[in-house]
Amino acid sequence: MSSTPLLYGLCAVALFAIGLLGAFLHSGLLTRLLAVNVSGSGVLLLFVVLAYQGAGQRPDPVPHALVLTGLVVAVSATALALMLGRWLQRPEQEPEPETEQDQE
Amino acid sequence: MVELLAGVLMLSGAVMFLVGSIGLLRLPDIYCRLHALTKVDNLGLGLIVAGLVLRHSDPRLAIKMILVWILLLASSAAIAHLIARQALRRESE
Amino acid sequence: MSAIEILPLIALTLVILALCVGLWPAVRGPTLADRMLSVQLLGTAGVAVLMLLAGISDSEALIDVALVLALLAVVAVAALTREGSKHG
Amino acid sequence: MMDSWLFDVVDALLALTAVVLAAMSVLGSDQKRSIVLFIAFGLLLSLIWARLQAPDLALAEAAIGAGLTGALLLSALPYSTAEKGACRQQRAWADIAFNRALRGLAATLIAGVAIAMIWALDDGRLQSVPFTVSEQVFGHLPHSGVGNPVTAVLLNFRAYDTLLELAVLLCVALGILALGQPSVPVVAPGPVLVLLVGILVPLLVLMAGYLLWVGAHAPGGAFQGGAVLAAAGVLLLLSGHRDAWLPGPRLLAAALGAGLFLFIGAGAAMTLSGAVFLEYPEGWAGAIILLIEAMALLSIAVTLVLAYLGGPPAPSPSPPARHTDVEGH
Repeated sequence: MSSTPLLYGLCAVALFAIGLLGAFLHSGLLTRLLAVNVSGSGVLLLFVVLAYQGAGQRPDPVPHALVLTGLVVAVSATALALMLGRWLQRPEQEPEPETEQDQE
Repeated sequence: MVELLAGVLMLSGAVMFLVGSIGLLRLPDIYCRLHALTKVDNLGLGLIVAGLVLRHSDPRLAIKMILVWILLLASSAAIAHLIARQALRRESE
Repeated sequence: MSAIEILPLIALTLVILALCVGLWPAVRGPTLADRMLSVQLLGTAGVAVLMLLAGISDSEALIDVALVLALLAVVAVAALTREGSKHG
Repeated sequence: MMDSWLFDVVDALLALTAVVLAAMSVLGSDQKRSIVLFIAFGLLLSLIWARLQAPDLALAEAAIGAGLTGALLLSALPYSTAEKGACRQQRAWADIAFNRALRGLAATLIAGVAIAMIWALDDGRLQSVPFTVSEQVFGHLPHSGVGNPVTAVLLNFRAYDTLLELAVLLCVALGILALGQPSVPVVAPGPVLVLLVGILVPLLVLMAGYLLWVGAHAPGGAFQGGAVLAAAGVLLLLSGHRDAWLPGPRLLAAALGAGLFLFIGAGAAMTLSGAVFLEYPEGWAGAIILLIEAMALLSIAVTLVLAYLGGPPAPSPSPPARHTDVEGH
């Protein structure tokens, strides 16, 4: 039996843990998003390792389809989060009274 | 015999890549590294493509692989220019 | 397994070794240009790895992957040079 | 040949380098360095997908992970450099100590989770997963209208997933249009970049079309094609075309909704004709799937370009690229 699934499985766990740790340790939005993306890659890698059936065997296509969906959703979620972050920073440049009026 | 030639071509291509990486680490400044790396790596890829084309005689695959190589040749020239420009701009600041 | 058959596999291992070594400047820097050069090397070596894998495992689709990787590595480096010019 | 120990060396090198790159990228403090390393990580991950016999994913990762996410994070860099220094300055000693304790706790917990996962891997569960689903997919593949099992799963067997994913993408696009402002103008590009863009953009568009077409029977499809087309848009933006050749508001809205609404429309038509929602009529499945994929590709590409742009496209009568072009010649 080849050691390919085990190696990449360990790699997936390490990526997941590193990403999670980074998401906890950083305070900036950008670095946090980057960390979450790395963590997500670890999860996706685990899926692909589960789909892998050994050399010469055809892999399971269902996890592949799920991971493909995950990749696209991850990038669009990252984009939206960056957008929200940029939007949240904006009010600091505007005068304060305006926001108070909105609340009343 | 053809198999052996193809294998030797691929192997020498791979050695080119190793030489390029060592150059990236050892050469003194960014312009030397650019100069060395872009040429050596594209030569290495060319050798590997030549080996693969010899090994698989399917003409459709051969054309595809050669196209990828030509594309990389053209783009790496442009990219080398962009990187050099970026480095120059950084120096002049 | 004959000695001739293993040659592409040795080539693959060497290219991946070159790729890993070539990534060191991306980590160390010191300038952005060094890091970009490293990414550029990763693009070229990645294409070589994909093609060798395509040859070894007889998978034609990997050549398409090599093509996309070649195109997109250029986009990545172009994005880096533009950002470098904006504030750096 | 497949069992050679050299493959173990290859796997070990790839896996180890991926982990080192990820750690350097995530745990470093220089944001620009982190992004460059993340781009490198994406390129490497694409090689790992290729090694694990997932060429569909390798295509998508090469386009999304290496190209688009990197460009996206880079475009957000000017907005995020200010925030870090500001919140680090005024902090009481007790606050810092508490923070350190919290971080230590988090690290310990994560290490625990990682050890639990490794134990689960070691338990041999990787080999003992039942693959009945896989057999079903390959059993029904001849009736799915396409030959690529991944495309069959995405557009036929589990079409609901893809339908809802397109809805998610539409929500993201709407959010960006609602919150974003037109982006900052970039510096005028040099002649070489203009030339490069002139060659690469047609190639990327061609590649996107090819991936859409080939996706029916080989790795490729709407997601990969959409990401590659979006890369063409990003490249146009980089070279100073501030509208990225996107159409006006009405056509833009049509392109954004095209994938989702065609999908729903096709499903509704099937329901009306007596079949189950999204149960393709025999013989027509291939054509319907290609049509849905074409529209989905358009929606995905436009959404991703909007994501990079960070707002509605600025209607620019004279993009800076034209100026340099005129000066250059």
